[in-house]
Amino acid sequence: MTADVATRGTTGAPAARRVPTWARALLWVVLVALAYLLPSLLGGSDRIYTTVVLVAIFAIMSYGVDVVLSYLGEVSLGHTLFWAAGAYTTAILAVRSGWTPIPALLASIVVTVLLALLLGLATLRTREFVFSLVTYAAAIIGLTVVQNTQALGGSDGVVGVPLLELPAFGGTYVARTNAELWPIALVCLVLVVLLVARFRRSRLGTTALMAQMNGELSTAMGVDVRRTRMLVFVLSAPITALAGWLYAYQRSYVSPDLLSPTFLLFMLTAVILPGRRLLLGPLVGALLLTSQQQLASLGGDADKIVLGGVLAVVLLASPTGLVGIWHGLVRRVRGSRR
Amino acid sequence: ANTGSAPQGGSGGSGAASTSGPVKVGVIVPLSGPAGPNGQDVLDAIQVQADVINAEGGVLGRQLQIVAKDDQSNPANGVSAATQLASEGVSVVMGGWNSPVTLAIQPVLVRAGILNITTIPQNATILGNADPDAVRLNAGNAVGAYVAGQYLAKNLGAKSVGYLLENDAYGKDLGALLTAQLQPAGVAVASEQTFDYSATDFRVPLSNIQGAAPQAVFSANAAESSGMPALAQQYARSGIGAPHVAALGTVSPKVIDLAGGTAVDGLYSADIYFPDVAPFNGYPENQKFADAFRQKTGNPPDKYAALGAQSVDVWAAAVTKAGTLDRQPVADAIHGQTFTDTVMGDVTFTDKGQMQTKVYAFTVEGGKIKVLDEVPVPAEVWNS
Amino acid sequence: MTALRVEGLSVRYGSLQALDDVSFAVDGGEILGVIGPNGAGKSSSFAAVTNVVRRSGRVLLRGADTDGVPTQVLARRGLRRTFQQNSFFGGLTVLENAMTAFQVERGTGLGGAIVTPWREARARRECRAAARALLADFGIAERHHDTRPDDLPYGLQRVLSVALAHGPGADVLLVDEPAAGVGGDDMRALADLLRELRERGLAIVLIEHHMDLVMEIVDRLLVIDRGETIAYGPPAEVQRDPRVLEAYLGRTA
Amino acid sequence: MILAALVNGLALGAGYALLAVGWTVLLGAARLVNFAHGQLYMLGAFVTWFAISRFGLPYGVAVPVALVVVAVLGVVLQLLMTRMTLDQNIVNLMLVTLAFGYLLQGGAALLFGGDPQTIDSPLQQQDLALGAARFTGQDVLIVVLALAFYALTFVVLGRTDLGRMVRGVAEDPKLAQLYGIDAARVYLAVFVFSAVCAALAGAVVGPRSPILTSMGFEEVIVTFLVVVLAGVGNLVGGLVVAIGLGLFTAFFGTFFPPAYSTAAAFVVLLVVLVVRPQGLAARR
Amino acid sequence: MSALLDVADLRVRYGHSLAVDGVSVRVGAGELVAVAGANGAGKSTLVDAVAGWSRGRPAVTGSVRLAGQDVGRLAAHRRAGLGLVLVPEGKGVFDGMTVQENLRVVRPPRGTAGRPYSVDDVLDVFPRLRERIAARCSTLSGGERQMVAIGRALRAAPRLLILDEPSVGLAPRLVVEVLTHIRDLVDAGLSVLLVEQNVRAALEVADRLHLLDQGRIVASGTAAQMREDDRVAQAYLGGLGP
Ligand SMILES: Nc1ncnc2c1ncn2[C@@H]1O[C@H](COP(=O)(O)OP(=O)(O)OP(=O)(O)O)[C@@H](O)[C@H]1O
Ligand SMILES: Nc1ncnc2c1ncn2[C@@H]1O[C@H](COP(=O)(O)OP(=O)(O)OP(=O)(O)O)[C@@H](O)[C@H]1O
Ligand SMILES: CC(C)C[C@H](N)C(=O)O
Ligand SMILES: [Mg+2]
Ligand SMILES: [Mg+2]
Repeated sequence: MTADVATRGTTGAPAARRVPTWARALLWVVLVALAYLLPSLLGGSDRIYTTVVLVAIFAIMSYGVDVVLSYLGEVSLGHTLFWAAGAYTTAILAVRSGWTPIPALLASIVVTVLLALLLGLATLRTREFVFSLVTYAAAIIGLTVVQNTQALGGSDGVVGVPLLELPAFGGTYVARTNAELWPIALVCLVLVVLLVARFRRSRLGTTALMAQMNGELSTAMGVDVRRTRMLVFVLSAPITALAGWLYAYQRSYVSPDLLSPTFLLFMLTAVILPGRRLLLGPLVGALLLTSQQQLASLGGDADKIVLGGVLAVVLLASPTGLVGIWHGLVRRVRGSRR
Repeated sequence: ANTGSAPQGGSGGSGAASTSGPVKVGVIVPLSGPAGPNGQDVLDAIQVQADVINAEGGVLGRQLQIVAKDDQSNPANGVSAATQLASEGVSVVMGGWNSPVTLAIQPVLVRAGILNITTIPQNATILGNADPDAVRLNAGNAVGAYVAGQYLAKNLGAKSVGYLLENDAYGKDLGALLTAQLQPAGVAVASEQTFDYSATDFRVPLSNIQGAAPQAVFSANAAESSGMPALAQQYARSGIGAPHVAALGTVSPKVIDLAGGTAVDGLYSADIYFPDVAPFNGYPENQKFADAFRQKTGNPPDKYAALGAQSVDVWAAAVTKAGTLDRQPVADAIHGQTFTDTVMGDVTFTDKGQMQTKVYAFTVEGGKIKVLDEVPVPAEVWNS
Repeated sequence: MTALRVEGLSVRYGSLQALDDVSFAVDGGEILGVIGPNGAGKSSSFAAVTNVVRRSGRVLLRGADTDGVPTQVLARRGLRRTFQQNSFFGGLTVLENAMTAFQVERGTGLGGAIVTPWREARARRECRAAARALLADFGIAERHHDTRPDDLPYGLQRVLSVALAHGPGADVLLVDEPAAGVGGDDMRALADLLRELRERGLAIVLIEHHMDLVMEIVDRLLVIDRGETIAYGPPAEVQRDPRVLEAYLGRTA
Repeated sequence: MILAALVNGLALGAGYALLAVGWTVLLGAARLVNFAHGQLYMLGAFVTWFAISRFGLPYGVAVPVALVVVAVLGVVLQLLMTRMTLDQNIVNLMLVTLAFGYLLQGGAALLFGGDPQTIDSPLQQQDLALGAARFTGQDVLIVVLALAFYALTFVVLGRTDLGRMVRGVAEDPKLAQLYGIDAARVYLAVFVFSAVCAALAGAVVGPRSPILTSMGFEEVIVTFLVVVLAGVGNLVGGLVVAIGLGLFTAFFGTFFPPAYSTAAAFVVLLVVLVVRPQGLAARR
Repeated sequence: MSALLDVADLRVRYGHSLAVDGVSVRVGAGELVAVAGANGAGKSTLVDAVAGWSRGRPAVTGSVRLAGQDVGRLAAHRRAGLGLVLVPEGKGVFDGMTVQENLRVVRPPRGTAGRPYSVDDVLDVFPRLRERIAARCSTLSGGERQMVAIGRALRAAPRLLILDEPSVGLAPRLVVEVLTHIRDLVDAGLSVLLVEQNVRAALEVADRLHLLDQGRIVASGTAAQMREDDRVAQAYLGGLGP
């Protein structure tokens, strides 16, 4: 059995059976290939493609908070800031200065890392709800500033983001439709999942967990708690920013609504709903939520009820989210077999 | 300049309009939020007029089917609404309330090759920028600014004016244009206060205006079911004596009622349509529409309702003339053309796609609109 | 040279002088016992030595002055401690707890984990092996590896705490009342464990109220009362010291 | 004009204070978070409006009705969360209440419609003047109520065992039971109290200007500011900061674009946090 | 005589593991009954169940009667209200409060036999606390906390006082003092159920002692008998190892 500190822990998942590494790798490849073909298997309508692209984008967005929420154990209400920063940097550079996507992405990452450093410093010594409040405060400041700064498009936002064009063997690959955007989004998603997967197994991943569970002891065991918290926070920011970068191109338009509670609650729910500290958790969460909103939407207000309702019900039913419920059921079944 | 847009249509462009069955007409208006009820009026009017046309056999022998989306006055929602309408294969998108929303959806519709008829939003850059084929019915901010400028400088002879502006592409744009009018006339802007579209408490900006003690106050607030009435009322009770001039088309009868009728007596504004005032009450099309509208909603149509109906009218006429639903020909059939006996009588569009109308100043008296006289607006203002 | 030498250690919390000019030294292969009434300042001395609280006086780790060196750095240099209350990572299984002790040092950095996954995998295997060894060493049986520390019998919880502190290997180990709440066989096991560690050349400072345990295993004994040293020497002598009897053991003992 | 801003700031601040008092107790004393606070405020306003416009109740009756309705709602929410609160699962609490907030907002929108509404209170019609400054009876009511509630809370928490019990439960509900304290009950009481405060704030501040079901997040934010700036759980501080914030908002607008006032206030908060974070989480 | 506390056939299981397996204990008025046993024997689980309290979520069956009244279904705070007061193992005080506040939070339940201790009485029992009276308990030493925990229990004027390893972390001298003091209380009419690892000390003061192993009572008897019992002797009274 594997005692992978990151994947296990409070979720109390049973130990995974040993699977040879090459088999795992193969499995992943197959999964990704399937994911790529999924939309066309589902009929390949514009709706489907829009949905899958959004799933990818929102999943990436959620992985940012996931890193902080699951491994530092802090509820960051400020990640919409990084999400917006990524999108705005991209949109402004692309529209005003005609930057191409890759440089725009790099710029977005630089900007968000700086933001994260600042916010990280401000929250270095805060915990729990004070941490949450301050990160939230930051998001609010971001919102008002963006809304009232004409240089950032004010409350009207930045219109007319060009199409996503990437240099590809010789020519350039232009994503005119969501269908054409899908491969790019998928690649980004896979990369992020890989990053998070590696993070979980890295020293940083472990020390983050230690700091979360028992700061005093971790220090006594040689962990620099503040440094760890800082690093993890800073790592999380560009992940969310990457999503912002994609979104700017997908929606061709950025506005202060990126900083609205809607996205905030979305990313938190995407992480919490399946259960914290699961590698594919945020992806599953984003999949569920986006599919509902895109394919089974009941209209703005009703969707709010669904979003809030689902989160509340699941958490009240099981503090560890859907996995918790799942394990509960499994135990039931086993129990009844006896 | 590359004005790209949201990726549209799946492989095989499923966004294309179908060539048989009913003609889908997309409508994007706020159905909730600070102007929700007003958006609803516009939508009702469009539906009413569509029914009238359908009763007369529809366009190109096909019935009109209205597909409406709520933009909640939020550009983001507007964009996703436009994307959805495109993939649902509408032949035209009309409506709109907030300039920011329209500016946001223009590139999307351009990319999707769908004609966009801007019913209400007034920002000056809506015409002749992102969308070369743009068409607008409501008088734009250029006109609004001109009329207000005339009134403030000439009629009131104010030397200093205070601004209360919606902090978006509507209010800011209008404020800038107005300043351009006033400066030459030697009128100073004593104080400029901005507020969010959703704002309902204006006491802070008002006390700042009071501090600046201007001779007149100009306001631009499009939240006609919450912010604007509140603003009018709070202004009246703020003890700032100076006359309050509200931007063209921000004082519909609804606003006056919500503000408490007589409470806002003395408020000045201007508009381009009054259902039962000459000459409008003389137009047969208007009568037909006004009755149908009263039938459906129980209220007389206001300017916005009229513009909604007018949008359908004009577009239908243009389609018939062009003999096709395609964007380009239909747009060409509107730009620079004249339409006779519409809801608003005979109207002519500028080459840029701006509908020209008469503009009347009015004031509130005894809680009712009292139309003063027409304000002649020079052609170059319409064309700008 | 002495593993840990403490000279004129003093700690005050606001108005309270918790520790006043206390000195002691402990060498590899030696156990120094620290006893004294409740609130005498024993735990505070640990906090002070590991730079958790502001203190005055000199603390020399293998001759090197530790002034201003952060706690976690001291830990990596081999000066490690346990806490008076049981202390471990409640969310992790026993084995995972033990692994953390090694991953802190041998774990692969994020960069490494990304570019050289195989290295990371090897490092992880090594950590797991080391963790198993550690637990075996401290007599925590295989069957407990997958349980949560809180569900362990209390005695084992204490042992686990010590094991975590010892981790990949300490030179100087400060243990705060390991036997608190432990009795019978578990107490005996604990005593053997501490002896075993001493045999391995660790320098151990042991705070304890269980006199029979203390008298049994310590080489020298330091008695603190109200922050001040009242006795320091071989256990037998100290135990006879009237002041110690009065302040700590009480006549009946 | 200074006077106008002063009076206006006072009214604003009193509103904030009323909104914050519940949270101060909730967070500071009971260590409970409630991100749905703003929505309870919204409901306070809308239920009042509903009672007036649908059942033609006079304002004076509609307000108590609203308080009762929200109190009942508060009971339900807290009962749902009891286990979570007893386990002191702060993270989940934050998220669940955030979810509740969303739920309430969506529900309210469906129930009351997306349109703006106005609560007509007789006091709102009474224009009063103090020099150049105009205000209404409503403004006076708000100030009076705010002071009254703070006095009440202060006495209850400070002078009675209840205060100590609340703090005990806050720290360790399980242990509190051994002290003979019914933790669940204490939580319920505190939560309902804060809910009622929020509702009252909504009911009395609502008439000043049109209300929308989408309001609430702004309010929570202001509450954060007050509570955290004042030092979590510091009642007197809460009142002072709240009024201060009101004046800050009122005067800030006279020198800078008013739109930035919230942001500015938060910058202050951030600075405070960097300077002395421990002071914030510290309980008296 | 009908016992003040009568626990019959108590079973407590955590998930699948049975921590207490059918234990029956009686404590008469003015009697001090001690429960001893190795670590993990189930002592804490037992007394926690008697007080209707637990940090985990155990499943409890069996009956608990206080002065004839069945309290088995009552919540912990209700039992406390009836004078069934537990000082739990480990953390037993509110760290966030001062010593004084901790002693003030408790309100002596109405209508109980025992004399409610005033804060001063408690300070007489633990003079050390006098100097620390205004200190936050988070800053107290391990032993000082233990004192506050016991003091707070006395404040509650218990009819039956349950102490789970009160001597943990106390200096030897204090252990003796505390236990003797508890004995005095018993002689004054209080009933006490005492969990103690330190059997030698326990036997000094207890009337009767139960030896618990793996959730079962394996030996019971008067203090005198138990001192003779070789199981007890070899397990606890002998010093350490060879
Ligand atoms: N962080 C702190 N702030 C203020 N006072 C403290 C702090 N930590 C400990 N003290 C006080 O300092 C004194 C010494 O505490 P310490 O924990 O060192 O005692 P100890 O010798 O370990 O006692 P015990 O044997 O009961 O654990 C005590 O009176 C305690 O109340
Ligand atoms: N929360 C829990 N979940 C699961 N098992 C538990 C839990 N608490 C205790 N146990 C188990 O129940 C058994 C009895 O534990 P308990 O603490 O009652 O023993 P004890 O006699 O009090 O030991 P000690 O003297 O060390 O306090 C132990 O095997 C322990 O592992
Ligand atoms: C008068 C308003 C309806 C104008 C519209 N709100 C705009 O943004 O242009
Ligand atoms: Mg200690
Ligand atoms: Mg125990």
